[in-house]
Amino acid sequence: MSFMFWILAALTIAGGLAAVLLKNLVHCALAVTVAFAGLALLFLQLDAQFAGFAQILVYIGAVAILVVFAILLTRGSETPKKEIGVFSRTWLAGLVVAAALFAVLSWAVLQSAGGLSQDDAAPTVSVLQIGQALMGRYVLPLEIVALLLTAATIGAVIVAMHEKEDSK
Amino acid sequence: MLMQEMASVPFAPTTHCGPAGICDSLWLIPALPIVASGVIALMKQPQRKAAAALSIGSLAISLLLALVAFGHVVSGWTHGAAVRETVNFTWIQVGSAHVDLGWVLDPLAAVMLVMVCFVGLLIFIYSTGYMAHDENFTRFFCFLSLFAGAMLGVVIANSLLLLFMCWELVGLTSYLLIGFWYQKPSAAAAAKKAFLTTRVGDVFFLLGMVWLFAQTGTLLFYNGGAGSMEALKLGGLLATPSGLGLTAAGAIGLLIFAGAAGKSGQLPLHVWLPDAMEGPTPVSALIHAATMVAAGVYLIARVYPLMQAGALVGGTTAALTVVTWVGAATALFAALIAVAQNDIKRILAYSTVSQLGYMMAGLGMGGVAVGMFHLITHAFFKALLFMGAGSVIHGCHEEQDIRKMGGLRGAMPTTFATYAIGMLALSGFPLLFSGFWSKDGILEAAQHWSVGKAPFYMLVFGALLTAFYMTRQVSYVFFGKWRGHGQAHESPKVMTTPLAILAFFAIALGAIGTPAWPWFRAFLEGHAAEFGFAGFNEPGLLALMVTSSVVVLLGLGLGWWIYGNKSPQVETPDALERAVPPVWTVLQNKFYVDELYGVTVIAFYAWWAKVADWLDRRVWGGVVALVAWLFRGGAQLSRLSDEYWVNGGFDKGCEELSNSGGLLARVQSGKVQTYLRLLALAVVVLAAILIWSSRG
Amino acid sequence: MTPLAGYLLVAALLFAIGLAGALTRRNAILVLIGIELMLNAANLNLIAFWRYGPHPEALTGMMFAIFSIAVAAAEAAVGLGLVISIYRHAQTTDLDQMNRMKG
Amino acid sequence: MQEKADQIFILLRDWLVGFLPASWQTAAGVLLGVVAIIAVFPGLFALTTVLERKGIARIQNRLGPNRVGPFGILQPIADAIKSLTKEDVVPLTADHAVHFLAPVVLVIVVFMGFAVLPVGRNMQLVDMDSSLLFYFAMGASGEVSIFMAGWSSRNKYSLLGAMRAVAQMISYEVPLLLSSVVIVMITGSLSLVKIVEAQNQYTWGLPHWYIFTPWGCAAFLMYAISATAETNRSPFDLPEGESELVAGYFTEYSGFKFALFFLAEYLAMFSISGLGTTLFLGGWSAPFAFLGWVPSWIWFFSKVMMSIVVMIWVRGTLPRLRQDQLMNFAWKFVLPMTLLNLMVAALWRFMGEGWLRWVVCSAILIVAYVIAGRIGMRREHLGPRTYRYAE
Repeated sequence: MSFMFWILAALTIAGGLAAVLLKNLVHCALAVTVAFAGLALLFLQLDAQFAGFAQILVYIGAVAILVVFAILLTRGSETPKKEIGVFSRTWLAGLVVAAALFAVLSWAVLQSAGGLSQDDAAPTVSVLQIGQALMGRYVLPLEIVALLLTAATIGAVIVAMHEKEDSK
Repeated sequence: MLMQEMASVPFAPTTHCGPAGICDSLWLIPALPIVASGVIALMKQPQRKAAAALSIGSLAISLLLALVAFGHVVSGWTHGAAVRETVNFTWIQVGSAHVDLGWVLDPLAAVMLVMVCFVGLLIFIYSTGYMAHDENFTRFFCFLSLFAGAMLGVVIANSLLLLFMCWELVGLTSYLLIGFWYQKPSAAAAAKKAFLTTRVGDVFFLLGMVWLFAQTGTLLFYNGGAGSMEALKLGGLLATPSGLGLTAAGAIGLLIFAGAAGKSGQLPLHVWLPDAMEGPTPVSALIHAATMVAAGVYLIARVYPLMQAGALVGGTTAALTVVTWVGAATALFAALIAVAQNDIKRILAYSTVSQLGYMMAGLGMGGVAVGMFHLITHAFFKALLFMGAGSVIHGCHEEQDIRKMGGLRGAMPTTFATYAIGMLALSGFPLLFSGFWSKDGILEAAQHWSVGKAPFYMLVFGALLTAFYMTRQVSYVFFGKWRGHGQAHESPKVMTTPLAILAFFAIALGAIGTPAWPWFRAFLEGHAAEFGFAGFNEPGLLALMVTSSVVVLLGLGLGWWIYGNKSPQVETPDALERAVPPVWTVLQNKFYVDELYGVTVIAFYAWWAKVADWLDRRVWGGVVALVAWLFRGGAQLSRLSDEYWVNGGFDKGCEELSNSGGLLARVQSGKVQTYLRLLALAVVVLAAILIWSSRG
Repeated sequence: MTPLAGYLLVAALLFAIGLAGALTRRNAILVLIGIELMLNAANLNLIAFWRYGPHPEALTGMMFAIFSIAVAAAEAAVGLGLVISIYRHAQTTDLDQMNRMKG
Repeated sequence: MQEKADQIFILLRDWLVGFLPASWQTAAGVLLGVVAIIAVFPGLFALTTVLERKGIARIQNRLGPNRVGPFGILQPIADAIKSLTKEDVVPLTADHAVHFLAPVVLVIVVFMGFAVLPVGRNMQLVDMDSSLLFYFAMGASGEVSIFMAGWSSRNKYSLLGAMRAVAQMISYEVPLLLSSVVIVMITGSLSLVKIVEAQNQYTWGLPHWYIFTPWGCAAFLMYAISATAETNRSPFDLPEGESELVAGYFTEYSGFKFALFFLAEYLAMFSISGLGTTLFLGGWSAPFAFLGWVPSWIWFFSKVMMSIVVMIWVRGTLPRLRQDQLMNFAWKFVLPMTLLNLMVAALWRFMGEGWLRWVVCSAILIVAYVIAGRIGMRREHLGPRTYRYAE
C-alpha cells in the first residue's frame, strides 16, 4: 500500500463527498471534477496510462463541461432557497440504503480479502497492444460503441433542441 | 403417359407443334382483340378514332396471324400430312385430378379463324360508318372487340372447358350488344330473352361436359392419343351404356347438341334470334349471321368424332339422326315463317335460322366438310345481306319495314348490286354462286342418307321457299316505286366497300367446293384434292343439280310473278294474305311459338315464383320468427343470470382488484429516487444473499 | 491488507457516495453527477482487477473500462439533454416536483 | 563536437545530477527538467510579447513600444514589475476560492503540456507511450479552469466570455484531435518522440516531414486553424473581444493573476505550436540533410518562433468572426474536411509505395477543397472585395 495511493484515495473520496454535499451546484460540479482527476491519477497508479488519460480527456474535458453547461442553462447556479433544502424529503432512507450497500460491499471485499492476489509486478502494456486489441478482438464492441455515440449525439441534440411552437 | 408428365409439371405446356411454331403463339389471335377491348374500356367517350383504330388494328393483326396459321396448315397438308398441332397445359390441379386447357391448330380451326377474322374485320370497318353518329361509339367497339376475341377463343379451343368459357363470353357480349340501345325497352327485352334462351341450351351443354369429364377424366379434344375426341377414350365412352338405349357417347353428344341448338337458334330454341335484330345492324351481321350462331355448328363439327362414334360406314348414330331431324325441321320451319315477315332484318334473321338448319342437317348427314362449307359460304353472303340491309336502313332513315321502301334500285346502285348478289347466293342460283354449291352438297348428302328421304324433301322445299321470300324481299325493297318518306340516299364508301368485297367472295368461294374440285372437303378431311370432272359422274349428282336449279328458278319466278314490280301500299294486305288468309296469319305470328312459350314455360315459372314467394313469406318466415322468439327468450334468461349471479361476483372481483391496484400504485409514485432506492435495496439484498451463500 | 483490497474499498466507498448523492439530492443534475460517480467507481474496480488479475495481458478489464468511459460520455450527454428539455418544459429541475407524466 | 553541442543540455543535467546520491538522481533529473521548462518558456513569452507588439504596430502602421530600453526591448520587464506590484483586486461577490484557483490551475495545466514535447534530440521531460493523448488531456482540462475564472467573478462579461471560450475550445478540439490522428495513423504510435524520429529521415537531402504529403498538408492547414481557435487568438478571439465583452473571462482579474492568465495564453500558444511543429514540421529535425550539424533544439525553437510569427501576422491581418460564423466554420467546414482527410490518409496508408498514391490523394483533396470553396462562396455571397485607402 503505497503512500501515494492513500493521498489519491483521500483526494478522490473528498471530491466525491464534496460533490454530493455542497450546496452550490457549480461547486458540486467542480468537486466532481476533482474526483474525476483523482480517479485518473489512481488509474495511472495502476499502470493504466491509456485509461487514465482517456478518463481525463472524457470526464474532465467533456462531461464536467457538459454538467456545467447544463447547470447554467437550468439556472441551477444560484444557491437554492433556504426553506427547501438541497436534499429531498426522503434523504434519510436514501442515506440508509447507500450505507447498507457500502456495508455489504466492504463486507464482501473483506470476506474475500484473503483470496486476493498479492503479486505486484506491473504488467507492461503498450498503447500498440491496446490498439491492436481494440481493432482485433474487441472490434465489434468498438463499432457498437461508435454507433451508440452517434445515436446519443443525435438524440441529445434533438432532445435539447428548442421546439419552435413553445418559445418561452 | 402424357398425363403423368403433365401432372408432375403443371403449366408445362406439352406441345406437338411443328417447327413453324405458329401454334405456340396461336393464343395471340384471341388475346389481341380482348386486350384491345380492355384498353378501349379505359378510354374516354370522345376518343372515337383511337378506339376504332385500336380494335380494327388488333383484329387486323389477328387476321395476319390467322393467315399465317392457315398457310402453315395448308403447307403441311400439301406435303401430305394432316396437320393437328396442340398446346396443352394444366390449369387446376386437385390431387391427382387436373383440368387442362389448351388450343389446337387443325384445318377446321384454321378455316374458321380466317373466316371469323376476315368477316369480323370487314364488319368492324363497316361499323365505323354505321355507328358514326352514336355517342357510345367507344363502348360499341369495346364490346365488338371483346366478342371477336371470345369467338376466336371458341375457335382455337382444344379443351371443352376453354371452349365453354369463351362460349359464355360470346353469349355475354351478344347480350351486351343486342341490348346496346338499352334505352329502347324492346332491345332490353330482346337481350334478356336471348341470354335466357341460350342459357337453357348451355345448361345441357354444361351437363354434357361434366359427364364427359366424369367418364374420360379429360376435357381436351386432342392430346396425343389421350384426348376425349380420340379413339382410346371414345372406345371407353361407347362401352359405357346410359339410359334409353343410348351409349354414353350418344347421350353426351345429345347434351352438347342441346347447347349448340341454343346458340344456333335451332328448334325449339330459335325464338331469341329474330328478336336479337333489335341490336345495331353490324351486330346482327357479325354475331347473328356470320359468327356466333355459327359457333353452334362449329361446336358440333369440333365434337364430330364423339357424335359419330360407333357409326358403321355410311351409317349413322342416334345423335346424328337427332341433329339431322332438328336441322331439317328448323330449315323448313324458319323458311316458312320468313315468307310472311315485313321487317327486312327479321326476314334475314329467319333465313339465317333456316340456313343454320341446313348446316346442322348437312353435318348430320354429310359430315363435317358439308356443314362447314355451307357455314363458310353462308357467313359471307349472309353478312353481305345484313350489311346491305343495314345500308338500306341507313339510306331510308332507320326505316325497317319493307313495305315502306321500294325503288331503291336507282337510289343506291352499289347496295342494290351487292344485295342482289347476296340474295342470289343465298337462294342458291345455279352454278355461279357459292350458295348453290354448298347447298347442293347438303342436298346430295340428304339424298344418300341411309335413314330416310324425308329430310331431303324438307330441304328441297326449304330451298324453294328461300328463293321465294328473298325474291319477295328484293322486289319489295328495290323495285316498284318509292313509298317511304324523305329521300333515300346511297351509303358512304366505308360501308359500301366491304359490301363489294363480300360480294366478290360470295361468288368466288363457290370455286373451292364444286364437285369438279372439292378442295375444301379434301382439305378438311386431309386427303389430296384432285381436279377433274370425274366428280360429276357420281350417280344422281347431275340430276340433283338440275332439280335444285329448277326448284330455285321456280322460287324466283314465283316470287317475281307475285310481287315483281308491283308496289303495294302499306295498308293493302299482302298478295298471299289475300290468297290464303289463315295460313298467312299463322306464319305472320311465327306459328305462335312465343305465345306457346308464354302460356307454358313462362306461365309455369310465374306460378312457381308465386309458390316460392308464398313459401318464403309463410313457412320460412315463420320458422325464422320462431327461432328469433326462442333466442329472445334465451337472451332474457341470460340477462337475468348476468344481473344476479355474474355481475355480483364480477363487481366483487373488480373491487378487490382496484383495492390491490391502489396498494400497488403507492409504489408507483413517479419519484425517480424512490425507484432508484428500491433498486439499490434489491441489489443490497441480492449481494448479501450471494456472499452469505458463497462464504465458508 | 492487499493493494487490491484497498482499491476495491475505495471504489465501494465512492460508489456508495455516488448512490447516496443520487438518492438524496433534489436536483436532477446532481443525481446525474452521482450516477457518474458510481460509473467511475465501477471503472476503478475494473482497472484494479485488470491490474491485479491473473491475466493482465488479456486487457479485458482495461477494455471494459475504456468502453464504459465511452458509454458514460454518451449517457451524460443524453441525460443532461433530457434535464434541459424537462427544465424548459416544467421550469424546474427538482425531482420531487417531477412526479407526473402529464404536463 | 557537434554531438556535444546537440546534447549539451542533457550533458549539463547529468553532470549536475552527478553530485547527488544515486537514489535521488532520477527525481532530481526530472526536477531539473521542470525547472528548465519553467525558466525557458516564460522567457520566450517575454520575448514574444515585445515581438508581437512591435509586429502588430508595424502592420497597423504605428511605432509600438519604444521607450524602455533600445527599441523598447526591455518593455516586458517593465510590464512584469508593474503587474507584480499592482494591487490584487477581487470583486466583493466573487467566489473567492474558485476565483483564486482558476489562474493557478490554468497555468499548471498548460505547463504540464510541455512535459511531453521533445524540444530536441533526447530532450523531453517524459517519454511515455501515449504522450499525445496526455497532451490533449491536459489541453482539455484547461477549459474547466477558464470556466472557473469566468463563473467565479460574478460578472456577466466574464461569464459570457468563459462560455464563449469553452464552447469554442470544445468545438475546435474535435478537429484538432482528428487532424493529429492522421499522423498517429501513419506513424503507428502516440509517442511524440517516435513521431519526430519517423520524420527525421531524408531522401535526396529533403526531409520526410508530414507537411510535405498531401494529407499532411491538409491536416496541417486544419490543425493551424483549430490551434488558432483553441488558443483564442484572433481571428477567433471572441472570448476576449474587447469591443464586445471587456476582456472576456479575465475581466475581473488584476495584477499578478492577470499576468498569469496572460502567461497561460502565450504558453498555450507555444505548446500548441510546439506540438504542431512536432507533428507536421518534423520537430527538431533539420530542414536539409546537410544542416544536420546544427543543434536540434535550435531547429525546434526556430520553427516554433516561425509559427508564432505567423500567428501574429494573422492576428494583424484578419478581422474577427461572429459567433455563429465561428461555430458554423468549425462544424460545417473544418470537421468534415478533417474527416475526409482521415479517409485520404487511410487510402495513402493502404495504397503502398509509389507515385500513384500521391496523385490520387492530392486529387481527392484538391477537388474537395475547390468544391467546398465554391459552395461557400455561393452561399455566403462572398466576392472579391474592394478596399479604399485613406490618402
